[in-house]
Amino acid sequence: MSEREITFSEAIREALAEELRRDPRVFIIGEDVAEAGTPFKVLSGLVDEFGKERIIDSPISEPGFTGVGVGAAMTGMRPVVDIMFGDFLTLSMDQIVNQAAKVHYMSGGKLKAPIVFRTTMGATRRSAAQHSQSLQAWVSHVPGLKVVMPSTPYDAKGLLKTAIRDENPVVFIEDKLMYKMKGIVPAEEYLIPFGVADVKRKGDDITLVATSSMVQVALGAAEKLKEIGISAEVIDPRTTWPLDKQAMIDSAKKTSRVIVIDEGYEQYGVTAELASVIADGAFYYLDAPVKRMGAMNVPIPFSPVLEDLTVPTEETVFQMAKSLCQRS
Amino acid sequence: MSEREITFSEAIREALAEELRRDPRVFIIGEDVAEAGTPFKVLSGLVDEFGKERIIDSPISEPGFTGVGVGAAMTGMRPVVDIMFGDFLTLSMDQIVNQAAKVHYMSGGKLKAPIVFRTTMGATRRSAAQHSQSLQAWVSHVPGLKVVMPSTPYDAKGLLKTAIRDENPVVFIEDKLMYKMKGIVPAEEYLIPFGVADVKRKGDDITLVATSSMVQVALGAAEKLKEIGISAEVIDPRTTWPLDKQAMIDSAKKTSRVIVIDEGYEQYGVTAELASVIADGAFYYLDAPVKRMGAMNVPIPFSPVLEDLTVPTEETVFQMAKSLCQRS
Amino acid sequence: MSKKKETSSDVEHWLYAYEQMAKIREFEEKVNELYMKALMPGLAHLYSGQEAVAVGVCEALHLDDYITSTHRGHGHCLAKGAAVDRMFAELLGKEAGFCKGKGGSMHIADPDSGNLGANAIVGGSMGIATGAALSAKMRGSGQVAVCFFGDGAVAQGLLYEVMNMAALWKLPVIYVCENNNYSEYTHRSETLAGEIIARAQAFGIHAETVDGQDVQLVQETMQKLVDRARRGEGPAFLECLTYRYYGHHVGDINRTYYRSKEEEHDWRENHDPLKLLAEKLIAQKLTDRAVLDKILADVATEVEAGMQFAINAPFPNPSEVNEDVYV
Amino acid sequence: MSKKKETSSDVEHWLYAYEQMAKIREFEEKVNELYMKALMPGLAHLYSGQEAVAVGVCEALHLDDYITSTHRGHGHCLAKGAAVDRMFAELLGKEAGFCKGKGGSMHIADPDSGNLGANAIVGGSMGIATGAALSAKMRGSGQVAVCFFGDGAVAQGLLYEVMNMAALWKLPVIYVCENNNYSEYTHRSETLAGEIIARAQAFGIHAETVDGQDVQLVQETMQKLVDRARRGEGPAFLECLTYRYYGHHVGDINRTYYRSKEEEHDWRENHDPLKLLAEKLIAQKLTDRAVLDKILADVATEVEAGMQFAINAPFPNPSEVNEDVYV
Ligand SMILES: Cc1ncc(C[n+]2csc(CCOP(=O)(O)OP(=O)(O)O)c2C)c(N)n1
Ligand SMILES: Cc1ncc(C[n+]2csc(CCOP(=O)(O)OP(=O)(O)O)c2C)c(N)n1
Ligand SMILES: [Mg+2]
Ligand SMILES: [Mg+2]
Repeated sequence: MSEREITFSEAIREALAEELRRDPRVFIIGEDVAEAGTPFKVLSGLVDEFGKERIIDSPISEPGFTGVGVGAAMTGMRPVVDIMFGDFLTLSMDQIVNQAAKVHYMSGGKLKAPIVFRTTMGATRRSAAQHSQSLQAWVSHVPGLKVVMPSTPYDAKGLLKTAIRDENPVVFIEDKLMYKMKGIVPAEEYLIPFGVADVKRKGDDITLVATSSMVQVALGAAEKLKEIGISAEVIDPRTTWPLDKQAMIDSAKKTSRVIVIDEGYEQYGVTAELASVIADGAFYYLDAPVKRMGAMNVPIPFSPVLEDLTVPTEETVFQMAKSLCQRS
Repeated sequence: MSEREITFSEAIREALAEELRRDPRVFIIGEDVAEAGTPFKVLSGLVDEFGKERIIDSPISEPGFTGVGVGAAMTGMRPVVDIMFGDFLTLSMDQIVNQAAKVHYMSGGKLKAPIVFRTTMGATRRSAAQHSQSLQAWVSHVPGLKVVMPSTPYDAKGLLKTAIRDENPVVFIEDKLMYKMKGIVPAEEYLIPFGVADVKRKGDDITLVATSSMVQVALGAAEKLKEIGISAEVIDPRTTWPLDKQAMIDSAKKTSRVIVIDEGYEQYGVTAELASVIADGAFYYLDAPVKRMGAMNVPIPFSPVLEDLTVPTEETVFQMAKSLCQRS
Repeated sequence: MSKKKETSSDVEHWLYAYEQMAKIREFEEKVNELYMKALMPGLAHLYSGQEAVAVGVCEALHLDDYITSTHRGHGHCLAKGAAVDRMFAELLGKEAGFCKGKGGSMHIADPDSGNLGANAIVGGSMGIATGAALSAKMRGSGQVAVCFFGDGAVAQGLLYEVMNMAALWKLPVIYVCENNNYSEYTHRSETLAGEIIARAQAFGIHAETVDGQDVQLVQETMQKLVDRARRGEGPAFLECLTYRYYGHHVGDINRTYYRSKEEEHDWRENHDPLKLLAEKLIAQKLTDRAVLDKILADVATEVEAGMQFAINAPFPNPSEVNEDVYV
Repeated sequence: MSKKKETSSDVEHWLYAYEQMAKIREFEEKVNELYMKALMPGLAHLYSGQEAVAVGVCEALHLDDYITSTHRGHGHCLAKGAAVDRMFAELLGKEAGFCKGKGGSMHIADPDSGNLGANAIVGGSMGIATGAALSAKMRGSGQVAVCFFGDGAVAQGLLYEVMNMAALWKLPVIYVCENNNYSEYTHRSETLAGEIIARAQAFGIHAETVDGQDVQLVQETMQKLVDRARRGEGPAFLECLTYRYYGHHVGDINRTYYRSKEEEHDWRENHDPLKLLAEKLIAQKLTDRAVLDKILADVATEVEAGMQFAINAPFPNPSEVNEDVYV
């Protein structure tokens, strides 16, 4: 396999370009996706190759273009719907949850909606309370949806290609903060299956289960922990649904200590599910309670000095791990 | 205190009528709330006393009338917004989550939105996948909102009056299946504070933490458990946010065994939060993993033979408790 | 579906339209009975009175054209070509139902006849219909999509979002508003400002209002709009003035607090779509009472048989409960 | 706010309008500078070029009338009466900011001057403004509410939901659409079918389009609409044709792929609201260049001082982070 370093953005763009080339049913719809390539420039250039008929600039109508995507998916197309900020999911929930997620079941298996809702998450961009949320807990709660949260360029590309080929509605959540991050991505085609966690780092003393950019935070914390003699295993579920429960439980059984980390609000967030699954499955092996680290339970503040306090960091994860392992 | 038996519906109606009488700023807005008194007839008669200016029939525009409520709340009124089925929250999420829940924080405390979003939950009414969901996990996830889930007529009345007087946005979720349920409600005025769990039944061997109508299911199961010599304690958090963590943890410490029960989808649902809070807080006291019982992870089916399988019942809770207590 | 293509004469076509309307009427009578006898789980929203809309619209379509339907969708489903027996089975939650009993009255779908499904979210299918039209255009399939909804549903913002896109992209979609004067228990004068078709026209969408009780007028107008759409001339909006004979749903019995018995009587007596068509055909000497009665009798037999089939059909196996969540 | 009430002559009033527009212009120049020098966290959407809309509209309002604003909201905030220094402080995330630094550019609110807040959800405040109008009506306060939004925002369905209610209930709300031809990087011809004001008219709402670069015309038209609304004659819709001089946000520098330099130049040279007003007042011999220059100089001093205040102001205390979540 030939190895190259590309950014997270490029990985996403490559996945889309390859799937657009492979399957004429694939198209993209969203705000400013064509010439502008989205405000994040993730789609730059796609319109040049695929034209405005397949890279469709829509009006500012989240419920509308999401619904249009669902209808197209139900009738033979493979739309990738671009929801610029995850915060705007609030506008599209009916179409995603009541329509796309349920149509296969409600029709007794006769209809289906193979569609990808690409959206973003992540704070610390000084974008304040309506442009910084990480709402993966909501969509992960809904039967009928699959939810993907890639943490590296490699995963992003392989998982997005899988998402586009999936026969079900998939919510694909990208942390805006990672777009410029580089990583090794083979030039050859590959797919990554859903529901298979990835061990991002092996370790023995404590398990850090983390999602999306929190995987990077966990890896940073693990590096620091190593310096004080604590060996941390970092597990990335990659998809919050389907969820690879066994991988988390197995690691917990091995290390006996677990922290789960996700950038959504902590209350009723993704960390609650992960923690309770592990606490149940590894009950007899745990030496300490499973600890949760999510975003602080506050609307995301604008001021940098406040915003930075609201998300888990390498340092706070390190401290939590240290205290859990009772080292001082 | 004079005691009377009234239904859950009547308790809701009384709370609304009393608050409408007490405070001229209170008004109701929603679909068919006036002469029709909603399809559930919960509001029957209010329009006669308070007129169509305060019991406002709106067009079928959930985002619109929710937003109108938020604006009225921000400018001195106390709206009670009626969202007929909890499934329609999908349409109003932006107004509830990005606007109402955040405006106090985003304005540095200058603005506020004292508003109640009354909505419903609950399956087994043969209303199928778009009229049966219990989406409390979503709103409980959002800082800035308070979330109430009454389980008896008494609680419904006292909590609704508190909700209307609260200075914050409150989501008040009523199980449609309970509207006809009777219970003792004093004629005198009373309020019930948020964030205070209620022990619905005292017990020693196992704790059943349950929300809304699942409290009734838990009480039924507790009765059955008594017959086989298991003493179950039933705890009702009453508000999922603020959450009375201590009450749950204390009970868990006492009984060492816990089941948490909520009618939302189990995956990433309310049960995850409750279970992980208890597993953490009572870690050293638990004799068995905390077990979760939510709705089955499927869109709610129409056919009665299928639908009845999707929700926790007295029997399934009884069985789970029995096996947890290792009695056969 | 559309028998028009198969039949040799206009008469045969209108007799077929009569039959379709009669079938819907009879179907809904039986649904009401089932409900009254507590044989039907949940509720149902009856289409009685509005038959000319569904039939007039669907007769202007091909079998592979798409429709999206509503909570009041039995008429659309039958008119587009679904079988009576499997519809009843769905309403009773039986395995033989169009959706294996998982959807029920509010979610009946029959992709084989182009029906993408009823929807229990008022306005919920407006995006889906528009997306189906986009899909048809992208695939170059020549299909059109029809979105049915009520006068209450035009209050949903989604309509304006998708009409904007349909107009911009000249999509082959036709928005059919069944204006039956009420949304639930509220008259449209309380919930509708201005004129309905002006709202479509503001987007540059061709829009018309017709008497929705006259199946011939509905079909002829619709045919024009469908032809336009197929020629790539873009979306259209058709408002059909109509009336529902029963309550909002089968349980809505005492309804004088929101509409008078006289009003109901007037519509049933003077604006009934079946009567209107029968009178016209007889006046034009294209048929006679006996022929029509025969149609009614045949329809009654078919519907009765369908209902019995459904009553006797088995419920789905419990193991079905967590199948079809994912493909 | 509205100095009009306090001043004795028309001249003084228009000079005040000039001052307000100049203040906005200068404020935005400084914001751009702060961004370029990397002194400002996040982004900002500059209002430069659209000053006549905010000022013309707000000068027709009382201090206690409500406005809701947008992501491009600095102009609205200043025009409604907010102080420059605390605005800068908010943009820099400082404790002295209008929202203690918690809101930032996209959420500035100043209830003391009737500003219910900017909104980072395009169209997100349409319900809020309409609700404020309902509240004013219920309380009998005589206030009106103004909802600012862009040409891109009219694609949001929420607008049609709330216009329907405003029309039905004759609410004192005025929808002000600032049509600057672009939503982000896309020209309105790609996202807008039909005519904007026709969409309001379809709801029976009184609607007008004006040259949004002419502050006098904006104010006079707005005054009429506000007076109507206060008299209980219901909502109105005002489309103001305008232009933003800078990019969609401060970071949108290379924008020739979506609009030409010539177009930008033409608007700046031939349709500048400050120039237009200055020329008119001078031509009518109501003032002279010296007076206007003095205003510009004073404004520059005020803005510079406000910016320095903000730069030197302290950040909020970390303990602020979880205050104000609940009242
Ligand atoms: C989003 C949403 N809001 C409210 C309802 C409850 N509801 C069901 S039918 C209906 C009235 C619909 O009126 P209309 O569109 O005129 O259709 P009709 O019933 O007259 O056929 C309402 C409010 C719903 N199902 N979905
Ligand atoms: C619901 C929502 N969708 C998309 C965006 C991203 N966005 C921010 S501003 C903007 C364009 C708005 O255009 P317009 O309404 O014309 O206002 P202008 O920027 O021209 O003042 C978009 C798409 C958003 N903030 N909110
Ligand atoms: Mg109707
Ligand atoms: Mg614009």
